[in-house]
Amino acid sequence: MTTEQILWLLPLPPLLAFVFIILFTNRWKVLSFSIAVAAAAISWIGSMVIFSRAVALHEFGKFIFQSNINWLPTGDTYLRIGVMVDPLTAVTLFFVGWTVLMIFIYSIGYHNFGKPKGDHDRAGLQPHGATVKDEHGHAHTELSVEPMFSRFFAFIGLFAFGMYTLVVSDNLLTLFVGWEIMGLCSYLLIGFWYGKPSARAAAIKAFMTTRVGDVFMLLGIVYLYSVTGTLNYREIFYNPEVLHVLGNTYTPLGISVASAIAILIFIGIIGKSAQWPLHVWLPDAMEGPTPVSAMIHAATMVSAGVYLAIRIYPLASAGGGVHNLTPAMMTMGIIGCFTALFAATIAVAQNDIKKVLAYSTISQLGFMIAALGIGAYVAAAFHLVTHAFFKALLFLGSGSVIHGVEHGALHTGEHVDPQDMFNMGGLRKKMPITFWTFLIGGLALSGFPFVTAGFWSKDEILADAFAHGQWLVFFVLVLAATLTAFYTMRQITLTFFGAPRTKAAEHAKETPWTMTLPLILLGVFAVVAGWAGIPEALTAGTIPNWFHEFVGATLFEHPEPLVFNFTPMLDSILISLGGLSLGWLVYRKVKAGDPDPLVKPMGPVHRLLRNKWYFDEFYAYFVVKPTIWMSEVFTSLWMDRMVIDGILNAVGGIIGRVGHAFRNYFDAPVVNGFGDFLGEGTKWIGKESAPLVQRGRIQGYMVASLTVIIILAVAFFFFRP
Amino acid sequence: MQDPIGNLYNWLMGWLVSWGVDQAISNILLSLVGIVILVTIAMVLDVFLVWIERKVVARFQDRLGPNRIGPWGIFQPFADIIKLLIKEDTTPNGADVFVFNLAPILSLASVLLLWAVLPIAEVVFGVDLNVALLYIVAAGAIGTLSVIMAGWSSNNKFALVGAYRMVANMISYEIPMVVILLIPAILTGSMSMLTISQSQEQYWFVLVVPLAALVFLISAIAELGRSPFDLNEGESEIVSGFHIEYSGMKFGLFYAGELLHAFTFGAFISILFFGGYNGPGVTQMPVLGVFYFFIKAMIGYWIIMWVKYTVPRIRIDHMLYFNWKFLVPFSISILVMTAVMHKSLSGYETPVYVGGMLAANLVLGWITIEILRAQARKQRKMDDPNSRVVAELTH
Amino acid sequence: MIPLSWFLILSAALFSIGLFGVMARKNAVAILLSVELMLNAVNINLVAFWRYGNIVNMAGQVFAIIVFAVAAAEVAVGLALVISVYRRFNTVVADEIDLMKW
Amino acid sequence: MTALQIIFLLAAAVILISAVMVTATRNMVHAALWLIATLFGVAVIFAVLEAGFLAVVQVVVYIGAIAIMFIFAVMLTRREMLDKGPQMNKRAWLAGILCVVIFASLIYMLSSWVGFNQIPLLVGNADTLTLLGQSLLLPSAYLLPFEVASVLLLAALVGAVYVASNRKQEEK
Repeated sequence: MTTEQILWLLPLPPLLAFVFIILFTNRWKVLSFSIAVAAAAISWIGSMVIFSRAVALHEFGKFIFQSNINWLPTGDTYLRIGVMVDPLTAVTLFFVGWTVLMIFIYSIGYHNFGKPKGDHDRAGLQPHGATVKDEHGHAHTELSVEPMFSRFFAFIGLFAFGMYTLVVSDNLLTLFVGWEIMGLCSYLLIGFWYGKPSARAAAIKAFMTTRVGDVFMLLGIVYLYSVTGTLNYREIFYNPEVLHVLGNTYTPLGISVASAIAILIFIGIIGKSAQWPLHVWLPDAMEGPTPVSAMIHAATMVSAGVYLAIRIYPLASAGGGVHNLTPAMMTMGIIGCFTALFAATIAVAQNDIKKVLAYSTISQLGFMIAALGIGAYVAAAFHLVTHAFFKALLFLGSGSVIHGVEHGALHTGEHVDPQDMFNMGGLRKKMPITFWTFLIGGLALSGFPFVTAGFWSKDEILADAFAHGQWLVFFVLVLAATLTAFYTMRQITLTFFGAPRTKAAEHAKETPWTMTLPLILLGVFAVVAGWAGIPEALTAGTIPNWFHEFVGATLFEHPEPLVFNFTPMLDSILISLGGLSLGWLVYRKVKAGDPDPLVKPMGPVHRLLRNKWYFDEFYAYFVVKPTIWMSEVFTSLWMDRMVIDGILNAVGGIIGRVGHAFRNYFDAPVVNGFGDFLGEGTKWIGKESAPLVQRGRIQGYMVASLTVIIILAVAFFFFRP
Repeated sequence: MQDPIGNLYNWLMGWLVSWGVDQAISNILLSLVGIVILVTIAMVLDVFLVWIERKVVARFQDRLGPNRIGPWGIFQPFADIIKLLIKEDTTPNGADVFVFNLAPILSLASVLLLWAVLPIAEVVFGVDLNVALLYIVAAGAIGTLSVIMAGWSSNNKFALVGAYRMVANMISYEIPMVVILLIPAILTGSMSMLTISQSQEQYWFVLVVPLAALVFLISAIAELGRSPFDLNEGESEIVSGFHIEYSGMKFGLFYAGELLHAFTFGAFISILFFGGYNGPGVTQMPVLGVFYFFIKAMIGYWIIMWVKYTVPRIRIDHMLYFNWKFLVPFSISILVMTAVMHKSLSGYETPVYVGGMLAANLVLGWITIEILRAQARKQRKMDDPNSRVVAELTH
Repeated sequence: MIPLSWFLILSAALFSIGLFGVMARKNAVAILLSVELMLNAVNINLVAFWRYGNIVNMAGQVFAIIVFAVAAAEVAVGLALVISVYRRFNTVVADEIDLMKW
Repeated sequence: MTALQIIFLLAAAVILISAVMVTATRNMVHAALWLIATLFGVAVIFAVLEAGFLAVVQVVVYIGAIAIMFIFAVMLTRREMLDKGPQMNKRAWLAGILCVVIFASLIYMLSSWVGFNQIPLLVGNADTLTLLGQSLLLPSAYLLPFEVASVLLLAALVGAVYVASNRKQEEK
């Protein structure tokens, strides 16, 4: 098949899997997950083929794979949709393909396939475990299979469809479609255990928060379409004339059109990849099953946000560039830096193993956005790829840990929170594979020098910041990186080293191969993915910086490679090692029941961090409450009942008066006509205005709305500029 | 003598214009004249159809039929008309007079409308409409309307029930009929009756799609509301249905409408599947087509009569089941089969093409019969008393 | 020949009459009837613009056909609603079906 | 005053008069029948516009299906056929004013448009029927809306059956 054909067909298998599972194989677990995994595998093969062909192609970037069709006739023109692979898409497809497949496989084990049915499990709640008799005849509880096993695979299938659609699409419209599909799936999967109120709340929260961004994003897309008449990437982002025009025409706000559009779309990105101030949904999203956390909230969906940000970089930088930042880039830089630091600080004080990872995800995404903000295009893409790998690895590892601890808890019948790191410890011996892979991931996250992928990507971001003399950004990111290393080591130490702090941790058990295999494979990538982008100068030009060459070709004029400088590299070495060792020293000997050693020295600051800077409360008080008040008190009570009804009453009254006045002047003498004029008038108010206000009479509504429409239309017709 | 109507038209046109009548106006006038002539022919034919019907039914029932007035009683219809005219013209109490009087007129008009698109010969036709097949359906819709108007306006529960039955009948059987009407359209690539007739010079479509012809015949009979589908006027249950309240000439209009409708559908069958006016020597002398057309139409009409006077009336639920569970799927499968085969065989020369289509039809028919047989067997086993008794005994 | 304006005026008039019926008739079935009038007015406009515009671009007729489909669907669902409302409230007067009020 | 114009005026008169009757008459069945008259008029207008296909489809779809459905619905909601009391609600006068305003403003705005009085160009021998079929079935033309319309019809069918189905009987 030609690459274009593969591209068109790429998103299809997961969708088919979704349909099949929902409609037919809902009852048979084996069939369901085999279909789902097979679909994921097909898409994976497809993306690998595309990636290899893309890499093989000479001068890829100037010449790309693309095909598009007329979709909707709009008058004489058409709304075109299509698919495309340029270098950015290629690398994105690479990691999406891998992570998605890994997570599909992992989910089989995570949902305890092959384990017995739970004693009192029911759909919508986590499995509570099942009692089984071993050969000696005495019963003990072990993990039980997920009641809604098939449904889960259907959902993630749909999700994978959305992600592939988003990646291969060649225009913002289909991208938006995939984007929203993923939003829906995120909602469904976070609320997968809808029996838990917290999960329900988290699902709604995630959905609503991302909607806030999406509205702006849609505005941006519409704006872009209205300005350029197309939504195709190539025609806009690879087209210097268009970019130049957009960059140099100015909106009434004073910023260029390009920046305005970029900022609008960027707000959507803020929502999707959980940047401050719309980050609140991501930590709560950890209510979902861990594969979901890995897939949506580490590897794919949040990456999609950054992917889009990288896409629109030409727009954001139009009319400016690396050396004079456009407003859009500044926005990105500021928000990215702040998010990176702020999330890192929160992560330091969390005890839930998944929450820590959630905040670290936010902070790493902040890194990428900040990198884009300072024009470090390639670095952002690079970190996106490596981060996807090691963060997926970490999440899956944490899931494996939780799984092991849960097993222990069920085994011992001890009721502990299996996600609290202070209930763990000493898992190194119990679950070796998980430990080693998790360690690799953690080191990659904290940028352990020279071997891990995270080091190279993060270093490149820092180097860019340094080279472009963005000192503020540089220092903030350095600080954030230090914290990253610190909390990563804190996590690893608390989880794996030392002595078990609970019986559950003691009886923890290594997870089945379906869960460990993905860990290993991802672990490999968490190391080797970084070698694609080793700075040329470091290897004395023997190995070219392949990633830079490759992805740089996405832009019309390639970003020039950096002049190499040892300062940022030394910095990143030092901070990573320093942070790691610090974390090790602080958390080395935490006994069972000890509080977090940082509580005493930091005091209130720690409480602030532990409570996530009180952001949820902030929103609750300053956004949610006012909204409710607005809807309930202001709109309903005041506007509806007082103002609108008042107006309508008045209208009815006046019309009544007029109509009646005429009759009186024709019929009866004015004088005694005047008497019942008032009385009749008031009666008319009651009689005539009643149907106008909300009395549930549909035609009354029609009349009222039509009146308003006519008035507005006349106004526009006569007073139009 | 190649194109008599055309010559006549040109002559009259020239005559009028020479009299100083405007071109457009005279055109309209001549069209009106043509309409009048066509309708008159139809009505006169209708009168004799009464006689034919009575003769044929008499033969079916082993009687002589009308044989007093005129040779072979050929003037019997006039006697009937006179009788109808001198009968009292009643209007029931509480009837909606306007609608009540409008209904029979519409009923006859809906039939006469059909004559506009009948290609009586290659040079003798009302109008060559490029959507004639749809036009037929449209006229049928008007017929339905007239029925429901009659049933509602005569303020009589039997009439209303009859109208409901008739409407249910017509609307249901319209579906297979429309589907089958698509088949000649597929074969000729046109919905014009004239084109359909012309494209049957070599072979009649009945050879290509016999099953379609059969289904069309059935649904046509149902559309006409004649036996075995004459539930709308089941004398035993609802005394003669929707036109129970009509007497005198109004009833006469309904009656004439029904007979003419039957004949017209015979004509449609002959046009769509039996080559219309095509016959030996038509190419040399187009007017000969008129003769062939009427012969074929009469044969079609005779078949309809044959069915009517042979097959007893069926129950309404049977009728609807037969339509929805058998006829509609069957006609759709015929449509699909025809489309596919036509597309795949259209390249070959005529014998191969016709043979292939015929074979496909036979195969489809055989499959259908097998399915029906299997179902009938199951049904029989289900409501066979002995087997049930056996089943109970074994328990 | 007939100028375009005739058709436009006709359809405008038909539309207004239908609108009046929709807003003023009591009987829900009558409201649906009036909706049909409005849809027909729209169709007249579509076809007229097709005829007076570029003949080869069939957009007008195509959308007239789609309006047919929409009308059929609307009538089917609307009448079904009316009938079920009639079962529930034993009336089809639009003003008497006013549960949706505060 | 050509023949075509005469036909048009007759059809227009039929349309408007019967449309008024649809909104004015008390007897619902009569209203439905008047609607049918209107639809016939519209079909004639289509024929005048040389859209024969649409004219026939108008008769088939509207009169063959929709009008019959209306009559059935009227008979099924029988209680209203007694037609006691006024058929207009209390807002009728206001609605009338609004409609007159809308009509006037429509005409005003249209008359300020350049193409308001344009004369049609001849169809010639363009086979509009074939063109219509092609534009309905070409993916580059209106295939998608056409298919969507078919899906809409299916959905409407299912929905109507569900809504109108009498639950009480089902429970039995």
